[in-house]
This record gives sequence, structure tokens and C-alpha cells, in this order.
Amino acid sequence: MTDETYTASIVGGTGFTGGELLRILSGHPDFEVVQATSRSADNMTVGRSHPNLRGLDLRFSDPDDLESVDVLFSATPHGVSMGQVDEYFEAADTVVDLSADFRLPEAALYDEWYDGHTSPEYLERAEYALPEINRENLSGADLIAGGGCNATATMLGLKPLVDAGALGPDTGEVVVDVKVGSSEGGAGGGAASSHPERSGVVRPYAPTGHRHEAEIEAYLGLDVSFTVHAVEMIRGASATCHVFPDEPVSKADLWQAYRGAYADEPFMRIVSGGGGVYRYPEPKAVAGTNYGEVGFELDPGNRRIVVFSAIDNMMKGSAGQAVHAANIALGLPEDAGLEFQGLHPVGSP
Amino acid sequence: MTDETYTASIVGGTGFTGGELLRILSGHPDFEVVQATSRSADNMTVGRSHPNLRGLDLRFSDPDDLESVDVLFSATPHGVSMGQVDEYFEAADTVVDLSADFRLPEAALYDEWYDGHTSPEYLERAEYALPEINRENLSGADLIAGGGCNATATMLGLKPLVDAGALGPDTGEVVVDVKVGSSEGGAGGGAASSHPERSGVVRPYAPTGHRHEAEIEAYLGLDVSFTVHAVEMIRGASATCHVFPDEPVSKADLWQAYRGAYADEPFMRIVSGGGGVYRYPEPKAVAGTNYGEVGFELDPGNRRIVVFSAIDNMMKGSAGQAVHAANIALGLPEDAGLEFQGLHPVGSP
Amino acid sequence: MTDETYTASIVGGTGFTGGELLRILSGHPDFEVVQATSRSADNMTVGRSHPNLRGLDLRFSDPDDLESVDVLFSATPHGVSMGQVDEYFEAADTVVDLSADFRLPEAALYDEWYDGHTSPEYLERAEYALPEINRENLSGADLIAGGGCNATATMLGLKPLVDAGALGPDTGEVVVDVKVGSSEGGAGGGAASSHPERSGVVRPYAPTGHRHEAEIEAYLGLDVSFTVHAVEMIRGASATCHVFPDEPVSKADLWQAYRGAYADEPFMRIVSGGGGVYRYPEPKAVAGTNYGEVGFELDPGNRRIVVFSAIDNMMKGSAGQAVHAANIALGLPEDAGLEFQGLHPVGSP
Amino acid sequence: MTDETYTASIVGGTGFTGGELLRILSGHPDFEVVQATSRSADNMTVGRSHPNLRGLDLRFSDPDDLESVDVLFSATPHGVSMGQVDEYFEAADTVVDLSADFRLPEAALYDEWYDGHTSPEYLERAEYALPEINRENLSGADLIAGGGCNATATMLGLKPLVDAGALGPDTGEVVVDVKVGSSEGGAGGGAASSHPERSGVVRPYAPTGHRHEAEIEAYLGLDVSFTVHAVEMIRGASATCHVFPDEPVSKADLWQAYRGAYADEPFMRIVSGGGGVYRYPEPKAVAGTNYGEVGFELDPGNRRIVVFSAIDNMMKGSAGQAVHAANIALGLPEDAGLEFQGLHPVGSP
Amino acid sequence: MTSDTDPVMAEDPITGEEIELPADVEVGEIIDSPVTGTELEVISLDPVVLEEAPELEEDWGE
Amino acid sequence: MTSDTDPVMAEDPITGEEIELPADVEVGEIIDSPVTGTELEVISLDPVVLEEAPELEEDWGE
Ligand SMILES: NC(=O)c1ccc[n+]([C@@H]2O[C@H](COP(=O)([O-])OP(=O)(O)OC[C@H]3O[C@@H](n4cnc5c(N)ncnc54)[C@H](OP(=O)(O)O)[C@@H]3O)[C@@H](O)[C@H]2O)c1
Ligand SMILES: NC(=O)c1ccc[n+]([C@@H]2O[C@H](COP(=O)([O-])OP(=O)(O)OC[C@H]3O[C@@H](n4cnc5c(N)ncnc54)[C@H](OP(=O)(O)O)[C@@H]3O)[C@@H](O)[C@H]2O)c1
Ligand SMILES: NC(=O)c1ccc[n+]([C@@H]2O[C@H](COP(=O)([O-])OP(=O)(O)OC[C@H]3O[C@@H](n4cnc5c(N)ncnc54)[C@H](OP(=O)(O)O)[C@@H]3O)[C@@H](O)[C@H]2O)c1
Ligand SMILES: NC(=O)c1ccc[n+]([C@@H]2O[C@H](COP(=O)([O-])OP(=O)(O)OC[C@H]3O[C@@H](n4cnc5c(N)ncnc54)[C@H](OP(=O)(O)O)[C@@H]3O)[C@@H](O)[C@H]2O)c1
Ligand SMILES: [Zn+2]
Ligand SMILES: [Zn+2]
Repeated sequence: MTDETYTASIVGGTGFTGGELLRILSGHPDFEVVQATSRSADNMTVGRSHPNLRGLDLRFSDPDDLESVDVLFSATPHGVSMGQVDEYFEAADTVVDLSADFRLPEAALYDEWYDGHTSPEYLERAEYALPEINRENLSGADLIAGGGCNATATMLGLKPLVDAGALGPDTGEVVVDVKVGSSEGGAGGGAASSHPERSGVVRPYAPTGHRHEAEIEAYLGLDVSFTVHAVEMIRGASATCHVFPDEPVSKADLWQAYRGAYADEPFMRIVSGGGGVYRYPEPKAVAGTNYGEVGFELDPGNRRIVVFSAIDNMMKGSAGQAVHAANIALGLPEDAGLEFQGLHPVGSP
Repeated sequence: MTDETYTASIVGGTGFTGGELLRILSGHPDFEVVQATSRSADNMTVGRSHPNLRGLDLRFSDPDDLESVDVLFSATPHGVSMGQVDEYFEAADTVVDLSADFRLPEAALYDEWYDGHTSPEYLERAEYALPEINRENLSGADLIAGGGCNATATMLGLKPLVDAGALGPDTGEVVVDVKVGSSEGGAGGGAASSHPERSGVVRPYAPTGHRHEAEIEAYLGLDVSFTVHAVEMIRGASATCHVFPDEPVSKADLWQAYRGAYADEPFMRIVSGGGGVYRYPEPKAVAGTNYGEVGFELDPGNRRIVVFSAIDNMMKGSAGQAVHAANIALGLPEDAGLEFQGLHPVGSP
Repeated sequence: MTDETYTASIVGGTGFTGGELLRILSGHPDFEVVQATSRSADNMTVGRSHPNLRGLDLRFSDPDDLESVDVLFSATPHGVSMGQVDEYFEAADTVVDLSADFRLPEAALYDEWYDGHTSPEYLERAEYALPEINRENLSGADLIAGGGCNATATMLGLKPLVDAGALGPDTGEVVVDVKVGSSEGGAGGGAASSHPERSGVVRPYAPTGHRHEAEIEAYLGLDVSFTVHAVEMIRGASATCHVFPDEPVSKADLWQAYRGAYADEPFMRIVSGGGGVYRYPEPKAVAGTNYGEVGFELDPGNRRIVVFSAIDNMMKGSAGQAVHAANIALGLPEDAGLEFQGLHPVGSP
Repeated sequence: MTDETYTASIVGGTGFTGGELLRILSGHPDFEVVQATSRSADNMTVGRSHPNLRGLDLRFSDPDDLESVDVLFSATPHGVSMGQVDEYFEAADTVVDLSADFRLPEAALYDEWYDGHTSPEYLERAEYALPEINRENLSGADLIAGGGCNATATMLGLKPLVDAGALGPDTGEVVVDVKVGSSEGGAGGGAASSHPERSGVVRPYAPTGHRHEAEIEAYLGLDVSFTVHAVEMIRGASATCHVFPDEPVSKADLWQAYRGAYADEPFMRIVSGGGGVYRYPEPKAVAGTNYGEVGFELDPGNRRIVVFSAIDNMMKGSAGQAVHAANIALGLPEDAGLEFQGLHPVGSP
Repeated sequence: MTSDTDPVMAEDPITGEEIELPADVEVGEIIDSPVTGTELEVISLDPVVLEEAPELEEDWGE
Repeated sequence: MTSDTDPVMAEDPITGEEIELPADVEVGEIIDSPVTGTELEVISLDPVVLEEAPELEEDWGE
């Protein structure tokens, strides 16, 4: 642990994940937020954008006037950070980026899945933020790339099976059916995200070809059949993975695989059967927190494993994951600033 | 068409699908509702249970006092109709049952999937209600078995592929990931369906082993990997089917298969791509109606077909399907009483 | 009644109330829709905007190319119709306007509450559409002005008290506390109506000074204390009126007043106490329909009457009201095209 | 501050407010939870009832086996604590009760508003928990009575006007129109609170005669006209108070009154106009927190003040208020355990 | 309504209007008024006398 | 549809079916197919030739 307080700034402070970073870091014992940027709300109080933060005595500043800090968090749309990364490193020792700009290990993947990359020289330096996948490389990292929320949910569900050898590149089809809340789209909005049109949907929004497939392939080595649906919630991403192992597995095998992977993880919970109302992972159970829940079930005959996982897309799926990774990079307690346990009951959070 | 008005009674009139039957039949040009039964609300007005039907001058009566009618609709929990079917046929010429009691073709299937059957002699006589699957046998049928809502959504999505030969018993895994609203659980309720606990969920409620698999196997000849999630809506069932055809197929092939199957169907719509906000099937677009929407998309490389289908579980998925089948059985216009087009915008209907 | 079919066009066909007009009129036995206009979706099918109307074989056309019809319905934002009314009457014999442009009886009121009026010569000719308030003047009317949704809900609740003499200009404070759904804002949207921000609110959106006060004053002669809250629903407006009569009244007095006013009204229901879940007016009970519900309760001591009323803002509160009024103007059955009874159960419709 | 850790037990641990107490106290630096009771889930883990607390290593125990602790919190239905209070004091030095059993100052009020009181001798000893109303008497109190959630919302809104002399027993009508979420009903449920029936409502649930009027009269000296509506949310209570002062007041007067009352309060925020989406108090802005928001607006002519207030019914409206009061009683920092700032965006929390 | 017996008439205790009840109502039964929806208790038959049923103190949560 | 001019016919590029378009369509205009709903670009008139319109890369959030 450390006595030092790290100064931090947040680029993209009016956004949804920027707001979460503000909330987390302003309550974090080892960080002091000195700056949050906005072009559209320059000089306005942060509480005007984020009503939960009215108590915070801070005004947005222009992203062109970056102050010198220990850690800069960037929560801007895809494409911004890759153009600003030199300026970021002039202002800060450590850069944590929540966008897709440094997530993939090779420039060629940006050509394939995005519109190319303008700063490919940083890709090798960047470390993927998700500790359950990449903890060993995060300590001391100075460029951290937050994972995609749907990719995070999926990889948390599948990784124990990969580690246990029940699943690999040759296993056969892995179908991943994801359900997500409306905050995934960010604060920008648009016709499809107006309240009357977006409410109550079960809407196929990425039927095929979602870019998060690239991360899953890069970090799990799996080619998955990926489909994303928008459903009625604001916070939450839930992945249901249908896996057909070569050899039948038992419930005991599965418990062993998941316990082995996550028993020591501070933010992972295995929820699989049991009693009461909440028997499998659910976004509601983790809303507002950095926790991830995973669980599983077997088809009669054991020829299919169904894996469920649930996260809050803005926490474990981005801002929480980013702070978790920064904690590791800086040698802080892993859960510092991330202690919130979530609410019960809670509706469509 | 006919000049005759058919008299009808509804057993289970306080229930959710019983209420829909009341709504449909009381607006149907060829039916007159003479009785709706309830044990718990005997002698009360139907508007007390169903506030939309306050205008209806009808009181619930006891299910033991069945009047003589042309058609009896039964909307009771599984197991009731199989015990009452003799009494039903004493009271009525035609019986339409919405429960699972006569859905499966053989008694052995009831042993396998349910708790056996007490009136197996009726199983051969019963006709499955879904016209898109079984229209040719419905004309003149006197025992009609309404399909399961999740099975209906799934079969509507997959049938054109089966007919076109793109999918068969040997095709390989078919993953069916279903999302359903809370009215599927009926009016009974319980701890898991209280508002605070049920709101905003993405909750795996039938991870594996759902009974509707039996119908899909019986009527499509397919063994599917079936998982059902409860999501935030009241009305609606949406099935996403992930199919891996032996041979790659093209978009044009798919259009041809689905147009071939449904171009002449009065209640089926193909919604697949296009512009605007509603590009694929959605429960919101059919809420309150007897319409079903289906659509599809292809993975890059064409190795996976994703099929989407959406229905209102209480309409196309039960009460509407039942009246549609009864219309065919009696030689009435197929859409009589089922003209409602649905609403836009509409929220979590 | 008549054998004639009236041709109709709808200006503002992509909008929310324009979509409702399309739905109602395309199912209306005495109307044929020949045109629906849009500037933004010119030549596109109406089903692209309104997924429930995919079955309709109609494309939007330009509002500058108005065809000659019997009745023109205009569902445009405030200020458009007053500028186009001459063109409207060139194209049609009867004009039904859903905006505020012809609702108020005098130009001075537009100076006070809006930004003045550019065609004040039409104000005297216009008839207010709400039949419960103005039926006697609607027959043969050729310029019909649809009421405001919140004003409609309020006036339906209070009018029986005014008629019965329990409420008048000198009565003392009448507090009207309104709760409305998000479709009131129209299809346009904006930051405050994005799904993440608008969901689940109880948000004071017109704390004081709402323009609908002008209509209530004009047609009921009452000066009310009016506050509007946005709540979580898409369709619906609910007004709670707190009235302090000079003399104490009894429940029997109230029943007499409301029965006297509404017993013969085809679309009004009194819901006031009783058993079951739905004991007072609720938007859910009328969603999608042209019905209005009113009910009341008394404080112990009978010094306060609380009046509840509930409508669907897009039906009884605009498009349904407009068609109802047109039916009366043309001598058609009052409920033609407006037979839909609504749904149960239904969520946040 | 203190070095001591207080032991605490919670009677009614499976309930909604019991769950909140568990969440707050298990994260409270000065408390250690040693016991949570349940009759129905005796010996089960607390995480089975409250999925957010799966990390807590605690099992429910029988309420008949109370352990000796410093502070006992009781979160049982009305009527339980008055029968158990002797046992409570045998087990604990300080008792904090969340029910209505010790809220009112005199036994006569229980005869009038409830079904009488069986332990009236404790009424004088009890202190009302809401610090903004009763802070001066809480220090050292050993029987603390948590306020009613709707009464709390109302009194927080009106108290500054009473203190400033703008409102008093002779002022004339004060209309209080409250909107509440479904968690107010507790975990018990019932037909009216099933998801299909409770979703999306604007439902008058206490049209008149609500028991919280008694508290408002007792602690503010005001006789209010009180009406409560159930709306679509789980957490939240929002009170809109319509006040007609004898003398016109200005905006400046109001700011002065509210700033005077709340500028030093750690949990009160004045939100009144301003820019952005959140301009007045809203339950969403305080969901999950112990904050209360108040705001106001004036009618043109200044003859009506509209006061808005918003709280989380389970936090500021009960469990949070209870811990806040206990903190004061024990001399702990007022905000200990209550630091959570809430979420943005958040849906129907 | 059973088709074999005629409905019986009674006076609504709240509005005074004549209302129709099923033929088989019994003394003590609770039935809702078709006019007001109010729950009414059948006090006697022949003639049918109705009274407002004591309200179930259902406190929908607080 | 304008009543004074007849609709024009064209071949749907996806299904090959004949579809009806408004009389006043212009080259370059985007119009949706009544069969598939797909957005089509009018490439030429006389005869009317349609092509699938390049899809708007609208990423509904991620
Ligand atoms: N939302 C999620 O669930 C989620 C999950 C995982 C990852 N992510 C990733 O996190 C990033 C942020 O997502 P979000 O949902 O928070 O987005 P958002 O709500 O749209 O916020 C974007 C922020 O970036 C600022 N911004 C936009 N363009 C900028 C530019 N050129 N220079 C500087 N600032 C700019 C915006 O503010 P001004 O316009 O005021 O400057 C705003 O504050 C994205 O890359 C997204 O893919 C999001
Ligand atoms: N809900 C759906 O979406 C859906 C879809 C497809 C199929 N179904 C099937 O349709 C049937 C009805 O479903 P639901 O959702 O409408 O159920 P529900 O809301 O629970 O209603 C059941 C009805 O049956 C009555 N009832 C129960 N037991 C009875 C008995 N022993 N004898 C006579 N009446 C009895 C109940 O009223 P009283 O207790 O007052 O008599 C009630 O009116 C079920 O078999 C269900 O599987 C439902
Ligand atoms: N929504 C309600 O609950 C409600 C209730 C009562 C009354 N009203 C009133 O009804 C009217 C329509 O409301 P809405 O909610 O349906 O609005 P909306 O959804 O915003 O639709 C407005 C429509 O008008 C068209 N339009 C806009 N400006 C136009 C112009 N200058 N010329 C021709 N067309 C124009 C728009 O389409 P293009 O841009 O494509 O042309 C759109 O189709 C408003 O006056 C409103 O106050 C609405
Ligand atoms: N919910 C709110 O927003 C709110 C706000 C302000 C005040 N309150 C007050 O707080 C109290 C609790 O409300 P809640 O909403 O948390 O209720 P709840 O969810 O219904 O929980 C009640 C709890 O009390 C236990 N219990 C019931 N009867 C008992 C008995 N005789 N002896 C011991 N334990 C018993 C129940 O568990 P077992 O049955 O398992 O023992 C359950 O844990 C009520 O008095 C309520 O008025 C609630
Ligand atoms: Zn993402
Ligand atoms: Zn079903």
C-alpha cells in the first residue's frame, strides 16, 4: 500500500463512463481528481451533467488544456485517443483508455475490424485492462486499454472453460447471445435511443459481426458466433454462452473449473442454481458495482454447457475495470474505490 | 363465410389468456360469449379482473355449471383440461384448449416431459392449433390444442429453413435463445414475480430442459438447444435461433425460403434489415396483436444463420392462435376478431 | 349513418399522433386514407416509421403536394397549421387540426400563452374537438381543433363538478397534479428524452405555467393550479384534481354528478372504489383506446374531493379525440374506428 | 469520533429495509453486524435473500434467539415492535425501530390512526429519527423511531416554509401529491404488486386518509391534504406540495428559507431550476443514497408555491435515516456508512 | 348468467339505481355493483337488500 | 401515391420480385422496398434500376 495520493484527470467527463470514473475516483482513498474535460459543457459544474455528483466541487475544463497529473483516464469515443495519445503522455505518466483504441494487439486487426489505426506504435505497449485475463501484465503498466463491455462479459464466462481445457479453438460452435442496456450507447443518443422507441425492447442490434468478437478472438483464442440484443435496462450486460464440449462434462467438473478460476478473484462470484429468486447471474445483482457474476447449467445428456455471466457495462465493463487495472498498475489495493456492494431490491437500474 | 353466430364459453376467465379470449371473442363478429368461469371470482363482473373489459356485461360463473355452447375455450393451468375433457365435450361441440394437455401427439411424451396423461385417448383426436404448422388439419377439428408460446416463436422462425431443406435432424446444433415477458407466468404470481424482484431482469429462468422442446421436436422434427430468459416486458416472446447449415446459404436463398413460407400467411411478416429504428422482429411491434414477425441475418462467411422471431405470447402465442385455429375449424375468415394492428409507440407492453 | 366513404389525408404522418391517425383511419369503416405526408421520409413506406403498420400499402408524400380529399387531419407541431390553413381548405372540405393552433377562442389568448396567431380569422370558425365538452357544436363543423392532452384529462375530471355546481370560478384553489408519459413529447426527442435519462423518472417538467391552463380556463371557466410530472410510461396522462368545495358533498352526490354527466357517454367510465387491483382510473386500463376513466374520493370530513382521471394522451388526448369529433361532424357513428378495448395485462405501454 | 466498534443486530433481515440495514451496517466503519433474524429463512445465508450481499458471511437466525448487542435495529411490519420492545431492550442498549410503532408522540394518535398501542409507556422515550426535524433530541437517545417515507419526503419539503413563517396551521390548504415506488410495499407482495399488474402504473393507492398525515401533523403542526400514487419505479418517493401562502413570496425569499434550513445539512440538496436535464428534485438522482433533494417554483402572480422533494424511500425514508439517527445518538460522524453517492445514468432503480 | 334462471333486480345502495344480479346470489355473498363497482354484501333475498361491504383494510404498503 | 400519375414498376434487387414505386422517384433517391424493407438506391430510371443502398454504419452503441 502507499501513502501517496495520485492526481487524476478524466477526458470525456460528461459522458456516461466519464461520469462513473468521476464517481469512483472522487470516492477513492488514493486518488484526487483535478480535472474533467468537456467541450460542450466547458466551465459548467460536473453536477449539471451527473446529478449524483452535485456535491462535487469541480467544473469541466477544455480538453485542450490538460493539466499535469499522475494518471489520465480517457473516456472518449473510438478514434479520439489514438489521435491524442502523445498529448496524453505529455500530461501524465500513466494513461488509461476506455475506448477500443488500444485494445487489440495488432494494427492489422484495426484494419480488419475498425478503420485502421493512426498510432500503431503504442499497441505493443498497451496492456488489456481486465485483471481476470491479464493481471500478470498490469503491474507497472503505463498504457492500459479498457475492454469492451460485451467482450468482458463473454470472456469472464468462457475463460474458466478454456483454462480447464473444455473449450478451445477446435471445439466447434460457441454461440454467444448477449443482452445489453441502453447506457452502452453512451450519452449521445439518437432516434433509436429515444425513450418511446427504446423502452421495453428485445431488439437485435448487432445480429452478426460485432466488433467485440475481435477481442474475444485475441484474448481467448476463440472464434465465437456473436449476437447482441438491446433489452430494457440502462446498466447491464448479460452474456449467455452455449458451448458444446467434445467430451461430456459433469457439474462437478464445472464447479471445479469455475472455482479454480475465480475463488481468489475479489470481484467474481459464481452463482449457479441454489434457492431463492436469484439463482443465476443477473445484471440487477451487480448494478452499480464492479462485480461480475458467472454461472452455468448442463443440458440433459451433458452435451451442452450453458454459461451465464452478468456485469454492469459501465463498471466491470469499463470504468470499474479501468480503475481496478489502475489500482494494480500502481500497486494499490485492488478494491480501493470499488467497494460499493450494489442494491436490493432494484428495478431496471 | 357464415351467418351463424357461435356461442362460446371460457373456462379460466380470470386468467391472463382467459382475459384475452374474452377480449377477442367479445369483439368477434361471429361469436357470442355466454359464459366465463372462475372459482375465485364467481358472480363478480369480468371488468373487476380485466379493467379493459369494464364495458362487458358479464359475470363469472362457476366452472362446475358449464352451459351448453358451440365452442368451449379452456385456459386453465396444465393438468386441468385432461381431467375435464369429458365434461367439456358434454357441454360443447368444439373444445379449444390453451394448456399443454393435448399438445403432444403421444402419451409417452407426457411421461417424458410432464407427469403423464390421464386421458390419452384424446391425443390422436387433438389438432395442434398453429396454422402455419398445421392448417391443413384444422378444418373441422373438434379438439384443438393451443401451442406453447416459446415453441410457437421458435417454430415460426425455423420452419421455413426446414421446409427449404437448409435445416434438418442431422444439421448439427441449433441454439435457441428465448426472451420472454412476465405474463407468461400467468396471473398467479409468486415471490419471483413480484414487481421489485421481477422488474428489469435478464434472468435465466429455464436454463435447460424447457418443456417446449418437446413440441419443437414433435412438430419440426428438430432437437434444439433451448434456453429461456425472463426480461423486462409483460407481453412478448422473442426467439433468436442460431443455425449452422451444412452448406452456406445466401441472403437471396433466405428471402426465398421465408417469402415462400409466409407471403400468403395473413399474420406473418418478414422484417429483416431495412432502415429506420425497427429493422428486425421485436415484440413491441406485435404487442396486442396476432401477428408474428420473423427475420434473419448471416454471419460473414455465411456459416451461421441467425433467425429472429417475435410474437405476443398471449396472442399469437396462445389466445390469438386459439381463435385463429377456431376460425379455420369453423370455416370463418381467418382474421375474424383478430384485426387489431398494434400500437406505435409503445413501451414495455 | 352513411354509405359514403370519406377520403382523408394526414399531414405529419411520421409523428406519433400522425401514426395513430393512420392506424385508426386505416381501420375505420367510413374512411379511406389516400395520403400521409412527411418531409423527412418522403417516398418511404409508412411501415418504416410505424412498425405496427407494415401491412399498410402506403408511402409518405411531400406536404407541398396535398391531394384533394374530404377530410384533412393535421398533426404537426404548434405553429404549422396556422400558416397552412388556407392551403388545407383548398385541398379539403373539413380540416381537423391536432395542434394548439385553433384551440383557444380568441387571438388575445395566443398573445398571452403562445407567440401570437397569424390566422386569427379562423378562430371563431374552429370548434373544440372534445365531445364531452362541445358535442353540440361539432355536427357539421368544418374546422375542428383537437384539445391538449393534459387539458383533456383535467376537464374530463372536473366538468361534472362544474355542471353540478360543486365547483365554479369562486370556489377556491383547485390543484391539478398531472403525470404524463414520454410520447407527449412527440417523435422528435432530445437530451432529456433519451432512454437512459428519461427512464424511471418522476420529473417535474412543467412545475407551473403550463399552456394547457389556458384551455381549462377557456372551456371550464376555472383558474387552476397546474403542475405536470413526467413519469415512466410512454402512453398515458393522469390528472389528480384536488378540489375544496364550499359546501361538503357526499359520495352519493358525487356519484350522481358523474353518472349524470357520463352515463350516456360512449367513451367515459366511472371507476371509483370497488374491489380488485384496479380501483381508480389508471392510464394502463385505457392505453391504446379512446376511453377516459374518471373517479373520485372524499377526505374524512368531506372538505376535499380528490378526482382522478386517466386517458391515453395519443388517443382520447389527441388522435382518438380528433376522429371522434370528425365522426360527429360527419354524422357517422361516434365510435366508428375507435372500438379497440385495450389490453390486460399490459406494462408501461 | 470513537474507536469503539458497536455490535448490531437486525430483526427482519429478509425484508427490504432489513436488507438495506445489512448493506449499510456491513460497510459502516463503526458497526459490526452480529445477527440478522428471519423466521422464514432461518439458517439461510443472507445472500440468498439479498443477492448484492452474497459476499457477506452471515446466516439468518431466529428472532426468538436475540443476542446481546449494543444496538438492535428492527425492520418488521407495524405492530411487531410494540409487542417485542421489552425483549429488545433486554438484548440491546439502544433500539432503532423502522416501523410506525413509536413514531407518534401520544397513544391517542394510535387509537385514531392505527389500531391502538400496546406499549404506550415507551412513546415519550422514543425520539423521531429524522435529523432535519429532530437532531437536537437524538444525541444519547436509546429508542429511536424511524419516520414514514412519505411523511419524510413531505416534511423535508415543507419544513423550511414553516420555519420561515410562510406556512402555518392557519395558512389554508396544503395539497401534498406523492408518487412512490413499489418497494414501499415491502417484500411481501400480493396480487396488486405482481409484475404484470404493478408495472407502468399511475395508480391512486391512498387517495385520502393516509396514515402518514398523522406524523406530519405531529411534527410540523400542519393539516395536509394528502394523496399517494404508485408509479413505475422500485426505489423512490417524491412529494409535490402545493402551498398557498397568505402573502406573496419571491424566489429570493424561497432560496433564503431553503438555504437557511439546509445549507449545513450533510444530506440535503436544493435543486431548483438551473440547466441540463435534472432541474428539480428526482428520485433517480438520489436512488440508493441517503440524500434528499428539495426544490420549488412559483406560479405567475406568486400565489402558489410548488415544492418538490425526492428521496429513496428505503434510505432517507427508512434504513438510511435510521443509521443517520443512530450515528448521531452514538456520537459518530453523521455520514458514517452513508457515503454512497448514487448512480448516473440509472433507470427505474 | 345462467340461462335457465332470470337475473334478480335490486337497488344499488349508493346510487339508488336498479341493478341486475345473478339468479343464484346468496345471503352473505359479496358481489360487485355493475354501476359503481363497489363491493356489496347481500343482506337479504326476497327482496334483495344490499349493503356496502366492509372494506378490506388492504394497506398497499407504506 | 399521387393520384394523377401511375406508379412505376421495378425489379427488387434482392428477391427479384416486381415492386411498385411512386411515380416521382428520382435517380439517386433512397427508397425502401415494399417486399424486404431494404433501402434501395435508384440507379437509373426508364427502366428503373435499383441497388441496395450502402448501409449507414450506425453503431447502436458499444
Ligand atoms: N458506455 C459503455 O457501457 C462503455 C463500455 C465499455 C467501453 N466504452 C467506451 O468508453 C468510451 C466512452 O463511452 P461513453 O459511453 O462514456 O461515451 P459518451 O457518453 O458518448 O461520452 C463521450 C465523452 O467524450 C467526450 N468527447 C467526445 N468527442 C471528444 C473529442 N474529440 N475530444 C475530447 N472529448 C470528446 C464527450 O464530451 P464533450 O462532447 O462534452 O467533449 C463525452 O464526455 C467509448 O470509447 C466507448 O466505446 C463504453
Ligand atoms: N400466459 C401465457 O403467455 C400462455 C401462453 C401459452 C399457453 N398458456 C397456457 O394457457 C393456460 C392458461 O394460462 P394463463 O397464463 O392464462 O394462466 P392464469 O393467468 O394463471 O389463469 C388460469 C385460470 O384458470 C383458472 N383455474 C385454475 N385452476 C382451475 C381449475 N382446477 N378448474 C377451473 N379453473 C381453474 C383460474 O381461475 P380461478 O382460480 O378463479 O378459477 C384462472 O382463471 C396455461 O395452461 C398456460 O400454460 C399460457
Ligand atoms: N403527442 C401527444 O400526446 C399529443 C397530444 C395532444 C396534442 N398533440 C399535438 O399534436 C401535434 C403533433 O404531435 P406529435 O406528438 O405527433 O408530434 P411529432 O411526433 O413530433 O410529429 C410531428 C409531425 O409533423 C411533421 N412536421 C413537422 N414540421 C412540419 C412542417 N413544418 N410541415 C409539415 N409537416 C411537419 C413531422 O414530420 P416530417 O418532419 O417528416 O415532415 C412529423 O410527422 C402537435 O401539435 C402536438 O402538440 C400531441
Ligand atoms: N419499505 C419501505 O420503503 C419503508 C419505508 C419506511 C418505513 N418502513 C417500515 O419498515 C418496516 C419494514 O418494512 P419492509 O418494507 O422492510 O418490510 P418487509 O420487506 O415486508 O420485511 C419485513 C421483515 O420482518 C420480518 N417479520 C415479519 N413479521 C415478523 C414478526 N412477527 N417477528 C419477527 N420478524 C418478522 C420478515 O421476515 P420473516 O418473515 O422471514 O421473519 C421480514 O424480514 C415496516 O414497519 C415498514 O412500515 C418501510
Ligand atoms: Zn462495449
Ligand atoms: Zn408458454
